[in-house]
Amino acid sequence: MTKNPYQPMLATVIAIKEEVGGNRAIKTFKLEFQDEKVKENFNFLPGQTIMISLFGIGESMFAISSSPTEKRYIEVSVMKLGKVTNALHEMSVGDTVGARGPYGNHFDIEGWKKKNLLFIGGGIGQAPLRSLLNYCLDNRNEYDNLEVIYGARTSEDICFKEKFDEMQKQQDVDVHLSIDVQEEGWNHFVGFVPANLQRLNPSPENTIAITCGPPIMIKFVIQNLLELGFKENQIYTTLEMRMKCGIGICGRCNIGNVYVCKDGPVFSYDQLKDLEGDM
Amino acid sequence: MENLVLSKEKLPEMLTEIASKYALFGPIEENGFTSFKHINNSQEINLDYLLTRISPKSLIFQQTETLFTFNKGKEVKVNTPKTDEAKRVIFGIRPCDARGYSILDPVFEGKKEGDYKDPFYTKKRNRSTLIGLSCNKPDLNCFCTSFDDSPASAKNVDILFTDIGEKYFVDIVTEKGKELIENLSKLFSKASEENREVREKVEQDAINAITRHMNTEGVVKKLDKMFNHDLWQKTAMRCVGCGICTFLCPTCHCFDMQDEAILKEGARIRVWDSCMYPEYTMHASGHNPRPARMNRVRNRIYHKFSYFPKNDKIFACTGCGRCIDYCPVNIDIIDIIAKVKEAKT
Amino acid sequence: MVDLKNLIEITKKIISREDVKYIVGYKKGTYGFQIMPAFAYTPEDAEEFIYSPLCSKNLAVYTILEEKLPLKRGEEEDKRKIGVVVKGCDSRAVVQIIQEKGLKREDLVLIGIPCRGVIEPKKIEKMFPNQTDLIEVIENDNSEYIINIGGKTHKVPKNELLSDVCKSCEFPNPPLYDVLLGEEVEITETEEFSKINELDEKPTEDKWEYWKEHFERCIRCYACREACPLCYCKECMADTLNPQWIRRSVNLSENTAWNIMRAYHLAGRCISCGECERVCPVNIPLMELNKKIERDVKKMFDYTSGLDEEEKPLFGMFKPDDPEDFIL
Amino acid sequence: MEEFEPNIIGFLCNWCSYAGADLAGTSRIQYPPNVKIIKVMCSGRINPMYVVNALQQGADGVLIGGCHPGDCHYSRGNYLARRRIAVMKRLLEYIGIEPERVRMTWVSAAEGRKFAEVVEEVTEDIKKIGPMKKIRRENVW
Repeated sequence: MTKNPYQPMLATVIAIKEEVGGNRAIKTFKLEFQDEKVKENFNFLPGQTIMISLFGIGESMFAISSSPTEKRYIEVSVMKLGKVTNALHEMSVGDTVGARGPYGNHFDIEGWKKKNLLFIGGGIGQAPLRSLLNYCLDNRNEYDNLEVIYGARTSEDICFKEKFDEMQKQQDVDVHLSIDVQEEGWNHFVGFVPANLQRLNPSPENTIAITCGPPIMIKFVIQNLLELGFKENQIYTTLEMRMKCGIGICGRCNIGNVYVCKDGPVFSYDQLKDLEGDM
Repeated sequence: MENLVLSKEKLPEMLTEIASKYALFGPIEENGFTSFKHINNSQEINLDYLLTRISPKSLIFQQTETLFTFNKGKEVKVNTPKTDEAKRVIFGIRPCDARGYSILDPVFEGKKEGDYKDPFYTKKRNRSTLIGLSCNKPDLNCFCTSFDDSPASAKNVDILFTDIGEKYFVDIVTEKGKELIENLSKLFSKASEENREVREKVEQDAINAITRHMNTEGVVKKLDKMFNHDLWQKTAMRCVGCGICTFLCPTCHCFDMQDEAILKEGARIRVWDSCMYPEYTMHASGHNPRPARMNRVRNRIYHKFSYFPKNDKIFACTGCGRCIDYCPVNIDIIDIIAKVKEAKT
Repeated sequence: MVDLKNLIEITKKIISREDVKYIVGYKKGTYGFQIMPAFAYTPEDAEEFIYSPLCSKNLAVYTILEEKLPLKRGEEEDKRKIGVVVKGCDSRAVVQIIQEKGLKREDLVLIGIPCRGVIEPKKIEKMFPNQTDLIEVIENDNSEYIINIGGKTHKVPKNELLSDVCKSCEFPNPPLYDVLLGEEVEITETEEFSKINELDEKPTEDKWEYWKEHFERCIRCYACREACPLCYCKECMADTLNPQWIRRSVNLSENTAWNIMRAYHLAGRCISCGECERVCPVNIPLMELNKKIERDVKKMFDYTSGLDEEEKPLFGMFKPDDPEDFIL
Repeated sequence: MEEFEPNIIGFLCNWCSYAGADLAGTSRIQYPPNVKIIKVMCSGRINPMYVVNALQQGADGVLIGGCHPGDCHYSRGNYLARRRIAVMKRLLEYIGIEPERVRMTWVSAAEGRKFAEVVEEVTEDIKKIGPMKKIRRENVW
C-alpha cells in the first residue's frame, strides 16, 4: 500500500511549559518522536506546520514554534480554544500524541541572510515567529538587525515573556512590547500592535517584516508597513485556516485557488494582495 | 480502438461472467431512484436510468472511510485499516460521471512527483474498470457537450457501450478494458460498418437532443474581475444552504475528518463535508472566513470555474445537471455562468 | 384565486414604505415548472412576483436565514422589516417562530395568501418530463390544473398533482398576516393521518423493516434541516463536537439517531409544510415521522402548533393531568 | 447458552428515585443488577436524546425515574419530563423499537420496594425481547 498520509507518527510529550494562564491559556509542548529514526531525521524549516492528533479527540494544525537548530524534538505553542486544544492542555508529560508533517512552505531563511528582520506578533501569533526568531538567534551573525514588536491583550497574556527579557538583555535584539489597556506597573507601550509599529517607525532599508496575529491585526500592520515605505515583497505573514487533511485535498483552507495548508502558510504581501478570497 | 457488438440478450451472461471474477457495481433502482450498488444478480440492474441520484463518485471516494484505527490509553498504537482489495467493474456509468473521476484524479492522486497521494482513492480507482453506457436520451438539464464532451464519449472509460437497438455497440478504449473483455470474447462479435453508422447516428441524435448549454469561454478571466460583484449576494439570498448540490456533485471532494472511539480503541474516519455549511470553515476562535451564504455560494462557483481551471486546467463540472435538478430554490449553475458572462465589471 | 395584479400592487405599496427592507415572494424560475424565491427591494422588483399552484417553497425559512454578520466599524444595523408572502403553512411557521421568540412580530410584514394547495414538483415533472420552456399552471374552479405546454392544453385532476401534505392540510388560511389576498379558502375534508395509522398498527418488526430501509439510505446531507423554517438553532445538536451527540459517519445507527433527533426536535413545532420531504435527495418520507408526532401531540395534549403567537411551546408547559398510562 | 443479561441504563432523579434506589439497597431488598444507574438532578433534566444515545451505545433498555407528580423538588421538572418522554417513547415505537425498552416510573424516596419491583419488571421484559441490535453502534472500523 502506498504510504497513508493521514496516519500520524507517535510522539511523546516530554515537557510542558505554561506560558500564559487564565482564560486564554497558552502552553508550549515539547514533543519527541517515539520512532528513533524519525526522531533523528525529522527535518523542518521555520514557518512550517505540523498536524497534532489526540486519539479519540481529533486533529489540529499548529505552527512548529521551536527552531530547526534544536534537534531531536519539536515544540508547539497552543492556546486553549477548541476541542483538541482543550484536550491537549489536559495532557501531562509522558502522554502520547500523534504527529504528522511538516507541512507547507517556510520562511526564506537563506534569502534573508544579511538582512534586518522585523518581527511583528500579536497574541499566540508569536508562535510561528518564535521558530524563525530562535533560528536567527542561533545563527546570529548571519542576520543583521533583529527587532521584535509584540503585543497582547494584557501583561498576563504575553507569551514567551522570559525569552523576550533575555533577548533584550543578552542577544542584541530590540524588543518592543505593548498591551491593549493600561495596567499598573506597565512601563512599555499601551495600545494596539499596529499603533506601536507606527510609533516606532522602523526603517524599511534592507529589512524584511514578518507578521502574525489575529486577522484584523495583520490587516492593519500591513497597511502601516506600506505607509512606512515597506515594499510589498518586504512584508511576509503566516496565515491560519481551519484545516483537516493538511495536504490540499479536503478543500476548506483555500484563499482563492491557493491552499493555505500546502501552498502556505507563509505568504508575502506581494502574493497575498493578488489573492482574492475569503480570509 | 477496437469495436465489437454485443446482442442485448447476452448482456446478463456477460454480467454474470464478470460478477464471478470481479466485484460488480451497477445501477439499481430502489425507492424511485437509481444508485450504484454491488450486484450479485444481473437481473437487478436497471439500464433504463439516466443518471443515478447520487453520483458514482461514492464508489471511489466513499462517503465514510476509515483512515486508520488506533488503540488509546496507556499503550497507544496506530494501525493501517483493512482495505478493500477486490478488483472492481463499474458497469453502466455515464460518460459524464466517468469524466468526474478524471477531474478528481489530480486532487487525490497528486499532480507531480512528490505530491501527496490519497491511497484510499488511488487504490479503488486503479482497481476499477469502467464500462460506460452512452446516453441516448439526455435529460433536460444535461449539458455535457458544453465541456467538449459527448453523451457517447469514450474518453474517460475503459469500455463504452452504446445502445444501437438490438445490440450494444462496444468501444474497447483501454488496455484494462481489453483485458476484461478478452475472456468473454465468445459473447461479442465484430462490429460492422453499419453498426458503426448507427452508433454515430445515435450519438449525434443525443447531442442534438441536448437543449441546455453553458458557454464557458473566458469565464476564468471574467471571474477574476467579479469577486466583489453583487451577483453572489443576489444568488445567495435565495440559497438555503442545504448542501444538496455538493453532496450529489460528481466532482465535489471536500471532506471532514473526525475521531470515533470507544474506551480503548477507535478510528479516524473521513466523511463527505460541504462548503455550503458555515461550520465547514469555522475556526475554533469563532472567526469564520466564509461567514455568509454569499461567501459560500461564491466559493462553490469559483472552485468549479476558477480555482480548478487555474490549478488543474479543467473545469470541475461535468454537465450532469444534478445540482440544477435537485436544488430546492432553483439555483441554476447554467444560469449563473450565463449571468457571469453578461455581467458588467 | 390570487389576483396577480393585486399581489404586485400590494407588494409595491409595502416595499415603498421606508420601514421595509425587502419582500420575499416567488418569481418564475429558469426552466420548466421551476419557481424561485424572489427578493423585491424596489417596486420594480415586485413586477416579477407571481403566484401559482407551483409555488410550493415555504418562504418562512428566509425570515430566519437573515445572517447577522458582525457590523463593520461605523456601520449601523439595518432594523427595517422583512416582508414575506405566506401561505397557510408558511404563516404558521412564522407564528411558531414568534411564539418561540425567534422573531419579533414587529420585524415582519406578512402578505397572506389563502392557499388551495400546491403542486408537488416531483409529481408534475414526472407527468410532463423534460420541459425546457417555462410553463404556467392555473387552477380552475373544477379542481383541475390547466397546464399549457407548447400550445397544447392539458387538464389534470388536482388530486393527481397535489402535494401529499396539502391533501391533509387543516389550515390553508394564514393564521397571521397583515394583508390577505383574496377570500379565505374553505376547509375541505382531509385524509389526515391515514398513512400513519396504517403503519402504527403493524407489528414492531415490520415498522423497523420499513424505517430501516429508509434510514440506511440517508446520506446525512442535512438538507431537511436547512430547508426547514423551524430548524433555526444557532448550533445544531448534530454539529456540536463537544459533546458529540451523533457521529458524523454514515451508517444505520447514526442515521437513525439523526432522523429521530430531527423529528423529535420538531415535536409540537412542525407545521406540516412538507419542505423536508420535498428537498430530501433520497426520498425518505420524513413527513410521516413529523405527522406521527403531530398526531400524538394532538391526541395526548390537545396541542396544535403555529396557530397562536401567545401560546406556550409544547415542551415548555404541562397539564397536571397529562396522560401517564405508560408510567410504571 | 448463557442467559442474556440485559444492560439497562437508569436515569434517576436525585431527590426521589435515586433515594428510592438507595433505600432499596439499605433495606437489603434484592433486585436484578442489570440496571446501571446514572444520577441526574431532576427527571426534567433528561434530554430525550439520552435515551437514543444510550440505546446506540449498548444499552438494551432505558429506565427513567422521577418523583411522583406534585412532588418534584423543582416543582415541575417531572411533569415536563412526562410530556417529553411520552412523545419520544411513541416515536421510538413508531420507528420499530420495542416499547419495553423505554420505561418511565415514579418512585419516591420512601419506595425502595417499588423501585426493586420496577427494576424486576423492566429486566424481565427486556430479557424476553432480547438484546437491542437495531440502532446499536457497531464500532467496527
